[in-house]
Amino acid sequence: MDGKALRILAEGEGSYLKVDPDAFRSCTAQKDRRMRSKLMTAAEAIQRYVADGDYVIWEINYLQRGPAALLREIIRQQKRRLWAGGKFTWVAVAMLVEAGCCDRADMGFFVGGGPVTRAVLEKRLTIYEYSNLVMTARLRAGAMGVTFLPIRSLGGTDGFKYSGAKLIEDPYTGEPTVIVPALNPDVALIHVHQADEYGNARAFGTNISDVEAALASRKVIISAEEIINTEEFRHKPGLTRIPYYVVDAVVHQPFGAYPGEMPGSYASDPAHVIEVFGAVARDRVKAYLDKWVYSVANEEQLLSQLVGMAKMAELRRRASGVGLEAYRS
Amino acid sequence: MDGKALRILAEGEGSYLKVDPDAFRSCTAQKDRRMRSKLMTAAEAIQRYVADGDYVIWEINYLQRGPAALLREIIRQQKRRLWAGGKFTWVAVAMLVEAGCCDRADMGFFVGGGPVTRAVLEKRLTIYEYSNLVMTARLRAGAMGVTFLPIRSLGGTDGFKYSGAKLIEDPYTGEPTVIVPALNPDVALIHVHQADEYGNARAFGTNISDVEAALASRKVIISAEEIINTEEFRHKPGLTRIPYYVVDAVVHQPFGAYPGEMPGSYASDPAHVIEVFGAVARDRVKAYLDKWVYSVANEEQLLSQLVGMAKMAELRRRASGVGLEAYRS
Amino acid sequence: MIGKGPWSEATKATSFAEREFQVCIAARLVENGKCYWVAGGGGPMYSVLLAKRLYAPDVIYVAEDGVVGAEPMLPFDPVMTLAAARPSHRAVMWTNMNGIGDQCGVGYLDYGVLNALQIDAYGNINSTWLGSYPVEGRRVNGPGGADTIAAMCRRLVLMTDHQRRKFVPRVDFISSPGYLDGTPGARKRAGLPADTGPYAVVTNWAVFDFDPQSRHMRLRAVAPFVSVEAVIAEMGFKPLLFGSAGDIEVLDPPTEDELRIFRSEMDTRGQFTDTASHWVVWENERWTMVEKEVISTGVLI
Amino acid sequence: MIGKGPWSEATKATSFAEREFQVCIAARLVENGKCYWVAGGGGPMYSVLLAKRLYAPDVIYVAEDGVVGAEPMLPFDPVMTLAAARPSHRAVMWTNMNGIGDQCGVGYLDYGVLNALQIDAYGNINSTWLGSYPVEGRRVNGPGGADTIAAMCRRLVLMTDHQRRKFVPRVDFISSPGYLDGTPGARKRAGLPADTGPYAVVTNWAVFDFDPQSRHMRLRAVAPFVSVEAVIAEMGFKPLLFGSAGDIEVLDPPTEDELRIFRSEMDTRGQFTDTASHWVVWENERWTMVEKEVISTGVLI
Repeated sequence: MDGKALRILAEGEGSYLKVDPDAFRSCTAQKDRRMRSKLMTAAEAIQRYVADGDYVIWEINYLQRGPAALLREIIRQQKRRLWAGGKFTWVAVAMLVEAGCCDRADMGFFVGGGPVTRAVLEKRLTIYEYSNLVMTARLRAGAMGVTFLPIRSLGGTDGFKYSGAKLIEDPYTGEPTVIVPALNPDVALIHVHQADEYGNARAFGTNISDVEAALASRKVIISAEEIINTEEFRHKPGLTRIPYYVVDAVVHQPFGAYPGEMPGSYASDPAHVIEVFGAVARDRVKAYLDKWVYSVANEEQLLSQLVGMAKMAELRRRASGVGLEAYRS
Repeated sequence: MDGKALRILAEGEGSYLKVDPDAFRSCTAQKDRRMRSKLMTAAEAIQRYVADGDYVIWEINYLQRGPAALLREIIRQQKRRLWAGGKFTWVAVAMLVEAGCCDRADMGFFVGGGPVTRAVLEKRLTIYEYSNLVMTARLRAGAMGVTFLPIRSLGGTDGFKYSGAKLIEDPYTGEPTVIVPALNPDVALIHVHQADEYGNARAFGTNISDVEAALASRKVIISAEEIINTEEFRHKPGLTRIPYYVVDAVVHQPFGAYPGEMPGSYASDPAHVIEVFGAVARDRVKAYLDKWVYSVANEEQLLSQLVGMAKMAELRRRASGVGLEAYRS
Repeated sequence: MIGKGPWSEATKATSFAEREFQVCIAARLVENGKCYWVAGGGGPMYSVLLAKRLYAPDVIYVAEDGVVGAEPMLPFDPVMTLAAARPSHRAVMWTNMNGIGDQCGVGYLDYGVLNALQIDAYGNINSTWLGSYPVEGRRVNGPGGADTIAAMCRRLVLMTDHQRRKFVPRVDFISSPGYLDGTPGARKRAGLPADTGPYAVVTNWAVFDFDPQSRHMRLRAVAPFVSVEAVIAEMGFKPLLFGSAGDIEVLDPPTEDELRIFRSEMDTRGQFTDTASHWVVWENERWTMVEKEVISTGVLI
Repeated sequence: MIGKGPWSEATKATSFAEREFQVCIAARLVENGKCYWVAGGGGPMYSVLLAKRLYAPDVIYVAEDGVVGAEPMLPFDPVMTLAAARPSHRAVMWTNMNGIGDQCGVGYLDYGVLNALQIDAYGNINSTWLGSYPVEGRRVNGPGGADTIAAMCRRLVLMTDHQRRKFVPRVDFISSPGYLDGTPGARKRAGLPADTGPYAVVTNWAVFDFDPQSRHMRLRAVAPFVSVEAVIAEMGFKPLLFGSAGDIEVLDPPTEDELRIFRSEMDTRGQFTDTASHWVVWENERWTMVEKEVISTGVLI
């Protein structure tokens, strides 16, 4: 360290959303702080708040508490040129890519397989390389309103080269330190157990980074298993994970995580889980989408025509026995 | 920005604990991951885990959920040359200074008044200048295992000059950005509603930065209103705020926040609150300490001889009506 | 700056403490549908609560101990307006200090309202040291949360007693940033977010804003019971005057409704207004200021 | 490296899948009283669970979705070993990904256990791209949590199938860091925490560690049913050999207890071990490997 300057030792060459916390603040300034109903259908929410070219982050994956219904609606509406924040996700990036919705992705974890490999080789998809935690660190920076965070991983990997990270001399120790740029996605998709009509939201159990994603994103779409009264939030304020004023749309979407699990509410559907994984692994995603996404006009039809009451009842039954009370506080 | 280096535009001249996350990792490596009972008295905990010269952080203040009993025990044991992390605290720094326990303090908020002013002018006390949030940001960095965090405050103040902050060219925007050094205190004192004998801990209601303090500190002393069974933690894992393996000592200390409030358990004692504030404001802390700290051998005597059963019953009664159920989840 | 509102039509009070007047004026400045961060108790919190009750039903506020959108149990003791159960009551969310800091960092907290011990012409605040730091003078309490609020909320409203010693040309120590030296871009060069800074100063006698070019404090309005000259005479520097002669607004006195609610639901024992406050009375067709015995409990946090 | 233990005295099994053997060996390596981070399901989680059941009662583990110290509901489906209710059951704490990352950053997570798709002589792992990135070859799943674990846990245990294509001189892409180029200080120069790095590699045939000086992979032990030569022949580079002739340990086969618990409480339907695994049988006083039909469901996460 040269005393009054810090050397930049290495820089990744990956593209990343422009880091501009003041621009993000101009965006949050426009959001309404009043309690007004934001209830709408998934179709309306995606129509209004997801634009072609948007960077989309979602919480968490297609296996548990993922915004599966919202993701399917994005595919139904044929959004284009999305940039997927693929941290700790699973099959959804492959689905978006194969549906033609997505041409860039930040990698934490998602199933590669045929659709993704083909898209990369055909230059229809560019992937930037991070890890799950590096992505949640970037969201954390975005949620703090700062431009970057130091981290103690990613260094030394080849992923570093294809990321937006830098290796700098640490301002306090002089040692090499990795920093990563803040991420402020255009849209966050978050599925929760309970929300009120204004957007106050509760989710129970483990989680990835839904609070960070909600605070860091320009537009926030919440889907909820259950719409509850605001009085319940005021009764136990410690349970609120997301405050209403960061939220743009609230979608009442029972079984919104299907085929994944909603802990304490319903189990995952293993047959479907194996079907969708197999579709990605065997490069048959188009057929999967025909069957499970395009064949119905909306999520209500998916549940009534493709899943059915009996299956839903069975999934709810199978959710019991995991200590349900743990998912009510 | 010169392309491959970042200029350091300004640096505070305040001292700060050496930033050395690898040394801190060596310390956490020594902690026991086994579930073994750490129950002990406040006197034992302070004797074993607070050394002269230690940097001490506490959560939160002397008005609500503060580790008041542990602080009094530090004074009784006449610890010396402590460095106080005075973020969002209130009268405790003045008490420690007047008791001769403390010669350095990081300022967020604490009542200045006679004892502190005299100590500064007589050069018995050096104060470094931050704010509440800057201090919790430093703890957050310490809890993340990184060396610093960027922040968007402190810049432009005179406090900056007497802090460990730096103003650097932002690696991503080129704009001036303030960074502050990570803080890894020697000791954290944390008072909670419930703990088990191993150190798993729950606290309800609002809070300042107890999770950050617990993860960032070399030694962690928990005092708890109530010792509960580990089974209760396993029953509702979402309520756990601090995991047992970061904790070194667990003290069962009912009324451990007295004279402050423990939300949902007991109200604060306004007469005592006014007495201690008045003692600081009118520079009569020595008399206050004689009466409330030195006159008794321990906290049990304080409660039985100085506070009394009737007062305790009254304070418990007065806690009701604030929506008790909100403080049980 | 404040202008006409529901208060202009309401029945005027004829007897009130100066600090009650100050709270009412600050309440009229509150913008509906915005999110406020109030640090500490006293005037800032009372102003927002009074506004919410009368003029700005959709305003919400946060506190630095993690309270979001509370409906507090009123009245609460002025010694217990922060980090206590009654003011956190019926919040929509409880989080922690970094949680509130994050929300402020990304811009969800529109306004901050602060008490200021010492303030200068560019809105810089001193709450650290009175005198020559740190060798002569008196230590005070530090910025607490005020530095964050002053740095990162979009608009900052300052409340202070109208006393010469509070308004100084240059604060002894900048604890929380105003417009710093007033030069263009000063806050940006210090690393602070864009489009932030002091917006108004509300005293028991007057309301100020800051000139958009020079960033210098500017008189906008005075109480009906003092003159412009008296206001300026009781300051350690000369503020700019808004507009031309006659453009300085004369503020409406408190309304009966404002005082009734403030006295019955907030400062029920007069602990807040009795401190360092004169009494103002309408007698013989004019306002008179009366000394009142001060029973100081102080604002403890 | 593993040496004698309770397993040495217990009744040996005479018929098992290679992957069952691998899990048992990894379980014997688990250090009691430490905290593990297991990424994804399969072998890593099974090893820690089996160890906890038999040899290391005080071991705990975390998962990247925020589970701390769970007592999972066994058995769970291999497709549902992470981010699901049954594996998170009876945890002492649920937090989130950054919460787990913070605990790892400050050093509370002692060991990491990872499945590796492709590994090189310095313990670097590839789970990003097989072939020439990104113009030829095959995209795989990315590091997920493995990069964090490999960077920040004190000791890293890698599990992989013993196949030539898995052990390459240089991985096609470093997704998660081992000792990088093996030079002294390479990890530090990359910004990684001190005193971290690969500790052991456990395959269905052998156990390796890394030479303290050269950081090169080193053979420590082989399965009783393969020779040292066979182990080396099935690798894309030549590992160092520990000590002198005869110092390579011959591992004890699985015990009946290990298999009983693994089969009855963990891999109850054989989904894990049936994938890419031979069967090993004790016949005519010697071990024989038998091909077994593979019913692949894959490890889905």
